[in-house]
Amino acid sequence: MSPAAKDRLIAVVSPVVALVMLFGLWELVIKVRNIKELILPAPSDILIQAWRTRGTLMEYVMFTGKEAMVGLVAAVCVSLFLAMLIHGNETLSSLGAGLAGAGRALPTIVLYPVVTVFLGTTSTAVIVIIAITLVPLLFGYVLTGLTMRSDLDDLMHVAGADGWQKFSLVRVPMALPYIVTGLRTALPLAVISAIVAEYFGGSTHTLGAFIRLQAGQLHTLDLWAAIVFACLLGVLAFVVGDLLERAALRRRGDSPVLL
Amino acid sequence: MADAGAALAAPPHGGVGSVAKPATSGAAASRSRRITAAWGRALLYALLFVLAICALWELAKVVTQTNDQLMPHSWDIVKQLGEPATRGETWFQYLAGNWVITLRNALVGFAVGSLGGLLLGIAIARNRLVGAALLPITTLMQTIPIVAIGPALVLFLGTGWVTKAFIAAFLTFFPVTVATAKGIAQTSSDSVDLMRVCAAGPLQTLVKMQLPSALPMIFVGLETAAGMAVIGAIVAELPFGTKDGLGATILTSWQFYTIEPTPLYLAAVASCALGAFVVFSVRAVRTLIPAAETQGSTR
Amino acid sequence: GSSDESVGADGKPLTKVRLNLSWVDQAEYAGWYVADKKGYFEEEGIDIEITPGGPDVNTMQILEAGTVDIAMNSYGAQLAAREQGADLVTIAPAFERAANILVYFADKPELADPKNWKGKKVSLWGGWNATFAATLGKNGLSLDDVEVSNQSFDMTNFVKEGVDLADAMVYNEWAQAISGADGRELAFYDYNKAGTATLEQNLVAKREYIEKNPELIKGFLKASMKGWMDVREDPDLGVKTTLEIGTALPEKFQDWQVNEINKMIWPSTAGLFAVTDEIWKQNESILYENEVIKKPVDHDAAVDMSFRDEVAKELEAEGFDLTGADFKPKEIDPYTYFKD
Amino acid sequence: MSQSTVTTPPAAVVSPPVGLAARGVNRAFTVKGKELVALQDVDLEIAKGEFVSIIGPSGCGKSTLLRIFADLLPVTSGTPVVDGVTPQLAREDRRLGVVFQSANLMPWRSVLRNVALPLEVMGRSKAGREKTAAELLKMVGLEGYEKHLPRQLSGGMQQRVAIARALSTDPKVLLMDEPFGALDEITRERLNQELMEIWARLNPTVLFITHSIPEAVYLSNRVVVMAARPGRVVEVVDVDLPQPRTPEMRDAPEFHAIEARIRHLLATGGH
Amino acid sequence: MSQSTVTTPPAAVVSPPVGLAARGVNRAFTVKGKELVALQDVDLEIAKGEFVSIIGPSGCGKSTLLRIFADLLPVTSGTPVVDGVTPQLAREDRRLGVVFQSANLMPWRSVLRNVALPLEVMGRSKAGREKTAAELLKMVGLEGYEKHLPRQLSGGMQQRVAIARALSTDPKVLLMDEPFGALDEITRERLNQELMEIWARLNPTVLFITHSIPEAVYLSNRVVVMAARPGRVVEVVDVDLPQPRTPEMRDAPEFHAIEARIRHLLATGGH
Ligand SMILES: Nc1ncnc2c1ncn2[C@@H]1O[C@H](COP(=O)(O)OP(=O)(O)OP(=O)(O)O)[C@@H](O)[C@H]1O
Ligand SMILES: Nc1ncnc2c1ncn2[C@@H]1O[C@H](COP(=O)(O)OP(=O)(O)OP(=O)(O)O)[C@@H](O)[C@H]1O
Ligand SMILES: Cc1ncc(C[n+]2csc(CCO)c2C)c(N)n1
Ligand SMILES: [Mg+2]
Ligand SMILES: [Mg+2]
Repeated sequence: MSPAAKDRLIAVVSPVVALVMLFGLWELVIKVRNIKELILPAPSDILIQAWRTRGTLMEYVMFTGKEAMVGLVAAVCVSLFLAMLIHGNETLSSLGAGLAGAGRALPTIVLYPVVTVFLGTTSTAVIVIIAITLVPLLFGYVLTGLTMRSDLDDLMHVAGADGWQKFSLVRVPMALPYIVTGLRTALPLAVISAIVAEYFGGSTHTLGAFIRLQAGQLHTLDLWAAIVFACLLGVLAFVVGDLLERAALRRRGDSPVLL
Repeated sequence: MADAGAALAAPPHGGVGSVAKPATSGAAASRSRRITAAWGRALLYALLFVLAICALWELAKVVTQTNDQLMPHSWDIVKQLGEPATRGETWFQYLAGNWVITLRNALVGFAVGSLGGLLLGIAIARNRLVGAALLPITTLMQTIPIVAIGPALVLFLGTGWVTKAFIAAFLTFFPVTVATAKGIAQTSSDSVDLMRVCAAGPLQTLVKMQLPSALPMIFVGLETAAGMAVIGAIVAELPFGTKDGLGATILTSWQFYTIEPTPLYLAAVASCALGAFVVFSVRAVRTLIPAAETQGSTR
Repeated sequence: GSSDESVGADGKPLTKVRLNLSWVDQAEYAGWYVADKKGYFEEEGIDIEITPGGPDVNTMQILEAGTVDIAMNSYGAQLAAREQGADLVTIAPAFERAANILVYFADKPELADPKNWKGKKVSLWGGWNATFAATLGKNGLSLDDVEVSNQSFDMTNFVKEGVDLADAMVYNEWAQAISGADGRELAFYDYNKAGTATLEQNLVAKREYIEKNPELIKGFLKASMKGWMDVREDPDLGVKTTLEIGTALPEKFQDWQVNEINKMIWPSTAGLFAVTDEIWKQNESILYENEVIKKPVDHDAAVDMSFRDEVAKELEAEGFDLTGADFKPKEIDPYTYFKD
Repeated sequence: MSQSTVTTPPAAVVSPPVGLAARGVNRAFTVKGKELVALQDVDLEIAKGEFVSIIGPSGCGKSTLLRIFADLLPVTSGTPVVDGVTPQLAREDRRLGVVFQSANLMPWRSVLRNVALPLEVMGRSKAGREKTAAELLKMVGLEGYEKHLPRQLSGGMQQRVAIARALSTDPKVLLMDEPFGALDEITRERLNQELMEIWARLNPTVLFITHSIPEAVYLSNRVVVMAARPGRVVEVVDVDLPQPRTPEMRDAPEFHAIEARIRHLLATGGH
Repeated sequence: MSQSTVTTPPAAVVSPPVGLAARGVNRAFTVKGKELVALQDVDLEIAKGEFVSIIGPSGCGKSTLLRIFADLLPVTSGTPVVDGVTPQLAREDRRLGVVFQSANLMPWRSVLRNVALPLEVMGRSKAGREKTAAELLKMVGLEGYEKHLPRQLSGGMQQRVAIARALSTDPKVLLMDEPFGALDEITRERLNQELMEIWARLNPTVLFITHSIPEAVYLSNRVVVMAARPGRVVEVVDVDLPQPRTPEMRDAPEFHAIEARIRHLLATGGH
């Protein structure tokens, strides 16, 4: 076997083996220690239940996914707008970068009660929370990207380009890897934020609310089945983000920005 | 997710006018100056941030014509700090006490999670098989909505501070793991070759070269993790039954919001201050470690 | 396990007993705080540890996991847990009366009749409530006919008319809603009057624990009952002790709440920590007939009042008044009391 | 402005044909409160069509001077002249082309579209600019690579693209900052040769910064030797070798003599 | 192993004193399924104490050869010899020093502690290794900079530190991969001079990779000219200039003759 093929095999087989081992261990502990379903169900039962209720759960996944997407899009728009507004000014940019850094340190989920005060425990509140969580992150990436300097700026200057040409022909394409990396980072975060926010209130036709409902009713199997779907949604977000980044960067042979 | 982007203060390609620093003789003096500057900047940002939020708040209040019950004036929220809480202490003292408790939970979780992340990160970076097996799983773990398995955690760890610290650790773990693995993997191959030519063993290469080289990256991860640890500690206090901590303060003041709205805002602000404090502390620690401050090795 | 031992003030060894409340710390639990403060638990050889509950603390699950020894919850929740295979036993109902109501704005009088709830928005804690489900069932509706949402921790959403009906306790959220309603008049649907109310604050323990520690159970009940009788005699002590717990509770609110809680208990028809057989039967049929639980209740397996009855006898012998027949609550109007 | 153009001929017409000139140019930077003199009293006259190289130690202000000519940096005092006018006018009139050490191509654009960039900025039609770009690519020997992405090209080829791009607006003045600094010796000499041919054909004024003495000597009519701290011109060395240059000249004693002279100036800073 | 040492003298003793040798060395890489011959049948003998440079176009396998000698890369076939033994033995016995194009200093360590790194790895005591490091820093002309951090030094100074570090274990063989490639001409010539002096003093076997023809000629006893695709040795040029070399020699006709010869070999690939 060629080394490359061997690498690919390892990349696929080893996580599968590790996962199977993990679930096997879990199953074993449940069986050996005779742990009641009320406390922690066995993975096999969870998977069966997840499959059985996939119809309803998929409905919730769609709804939660939609909330996450709307929140993300809102955050992207706000971030782009703000960054575009200030990227030309050095003082404002460094101030903005500092604030974005500080903003990322804030546990935005604690603003949930405050947001519900204004918007009620609605889907909108969930979306706003997601957006508040993501804006500092995305804004930071976009701003960093837009304020990147290179010889290309000088080149454009010498070529007599105007402000808009410099922005659209150099700034935006230069910022693209940062924007894409920001998106990649924000995607799974949007999903997690959505579920957490839903959990504390909001429409019941969502994963977070369903999880809470099942917990309240002691339906542990349904609870864990919903968690499985929540993880699937998270993984989906992760994979989509990863593919997006790869696709965007492959086009130009760049490597991802690590921030 | 090395979303770890909190390192925005230092764009990777050195932003505007990256000119090599001229040689300074007093390294110690410049370092202490740098640290003071860093803290000064942090405080300035915090102040600006708070002022900006207050201004926006008042503006929104005027524009939407919202009453004082829903949207108390920012100065009334500040005034609440001096009002007595239930045991005779002021709200400031009451918040401070709970702030410290949540800080402790967050720090314990942060410490445990960081250590775990560091070890796993090393394992992943140094062993291809381990990396291939564990990286996807840690990624998967990260997608678990921790609030959802919270109730199950309570069953094993109780409703005490251990659960809170555990959740903080769980959220800390992932960014540190990824940052460590990436940091080590990114050590310049020349540096690793150098160690090999010196006939250094794997452990020496790790300790003397790879880990210090990875430190800037690790600190990016630690900064993200610090924020996550605080989020974890607070969120863990929200639904799992606890008397103390900012999460409990949020819950009680939330419950009585329609009667007295200001405490909820105070609790939220205190939580944000805690997040900022922990993250900036990590940044401060970074400025104390030469290897963490310098990116990569010299050209 | 209950083997944790410590030593009391007088050198007597104490055994740790962990009690999980059904909600966050507030005057609702004044009796236990007072009993702890006055040393009644210590007298019984108990080192009590009281942990609060909350909207997402599932006390029955925690109890089954062995994280606590005694937990509070509604009868419906206990029976649901029993159906899941957990052998949990009620050792006493703490409050004789039920306090759960559904609030709505008085200018929507049609909401007084459950038949008109079809298509309305209702918010419930945890998105589910056995009593509510039973009430729907009784009126020929099901959960699918109403739009249920999770009720968060405050009443703002209701006040802003995000929903038509909202879960409330008469001793808590009812006043919150009034405060937030900005002078608009409120009304509530009373499960008691509708005949679908069920017991809300039962003290529950694992059978295994009860069988191993009968003395602890008795000691716990005795101290608790003494605490509640103190609160009846001296409501201000209840308020003061609750505030000392240290949560950020508005004093006036706790003052009102203690009075309302006393009304849940006193005067006591069957004596403190007990209800009549009729109430038990009524509860069990409401829950079963409205399909909140699937099988008829085996009362003797779910409830064991023997400890309480023994303790009651002892207390009466010591001259304690377990009925509070002449209890007179204060008259406090929540519409005006919190305004200043 | 427009009035003076009508009544008297512009300055550029009365003075001798100036390709590039620095007259008493000074430039200082303030770094952390301290004044750093990057250029001190630089006087330089380069005739139209001349090829002049600058050589000097790192930090002597070579790039600073070039950036002043490119209107990327203002002077502290003195007068820079580009193609008879101010750098700003020259730039706005698109009489300038620049090439930097890194090819600085847009990695997301094809080679052709990279070369066409300045024309795109000028607003030239798509068809027109692509035709010009294709011709330029042919000139730098990259016919057939139009659709390639920059990363599919070697370093030397990328630098050729950068040169083609700089030439696209048919500039009167070409400013090159160590364009071949990152290439290996052989590629470098080959590109030197090509640059010579392009210069002979289009005859722009060229200011060429390099660290390589043979390269400077081989390419230039004159070599400006600079020294650092403060950045200044030490001497301008004439290269009296026949045009066009041929590779054999590199082995000629005259060549070595000029090399030696420059090496000496560099080592001593003119003292 | 130890037994054979006792009964028969090791191979290195019977053969002539070999500093570095490649005997029929081949090295191929598989890149995207395709075989890429980086080194083909390389035969090379370098005596102990000799200074040999390698020059050749980018990608001709210079670094690959050096990495094989440094035991950083195995051969596909053939025998590399380092100081009379296998690369692995030589490395484990700490007879090797390497310098790369980037100084590769640890930015968080002082200059002194950077130089002392290999000794620290060896387990030498702190006092002992810092004494050696200080002496080496003096030798490379960096006395007084012991406590500085790398970033406070210029590029040339950083490269001096890297050389001091490579010398710290008193290696028999010094492998240098374009150590001065990133420096400007003047700094480079100064460092060439210093390297000459160090070599004269310590007399290690040196394999020096460069892209600069004058540098290769100036420094070496012999210059190995390589060609690419497949990577191979074209010719080994003897540099018959007296030792020690002096800066004036750069202007001597003999020097230029050798330069011209190498330039020719590079341009034609030996044909
Ligand atoms: N924007 C700037 N701000 C501050 N100092 C600067 C700036 N640009 C250049 N300098 C300083 O001016 C001096 C000259 O710099 P310049 O880049 O012109 O040198 P150079 O001759 O091009 O060097 P090299 O050969 O390394 O490219 C240096 O000391 C440099 O640090
Ligand atoms: N690890 C590797 N994997 C695949 N190919 C490699 C590897 N290392 C080197 N090569 C290839 O081997 C050939 C020789 O590379 P090498 O680095 O030795 O060249 P070089 O002569 O040092 O070039 P340069 O002057 O640019 O440093 C090149 O084609 C290179 O792409
Ligand atoms: C103020 C207050 N709110 C909620 C509960 C929790 N709780 C316990 S029993 C019950 C009735 C529904 O089954 C509810 C909601 C509480 N104890 N006190
Ligand atoms: Mg320069
Ligand atoms: Mg190489």
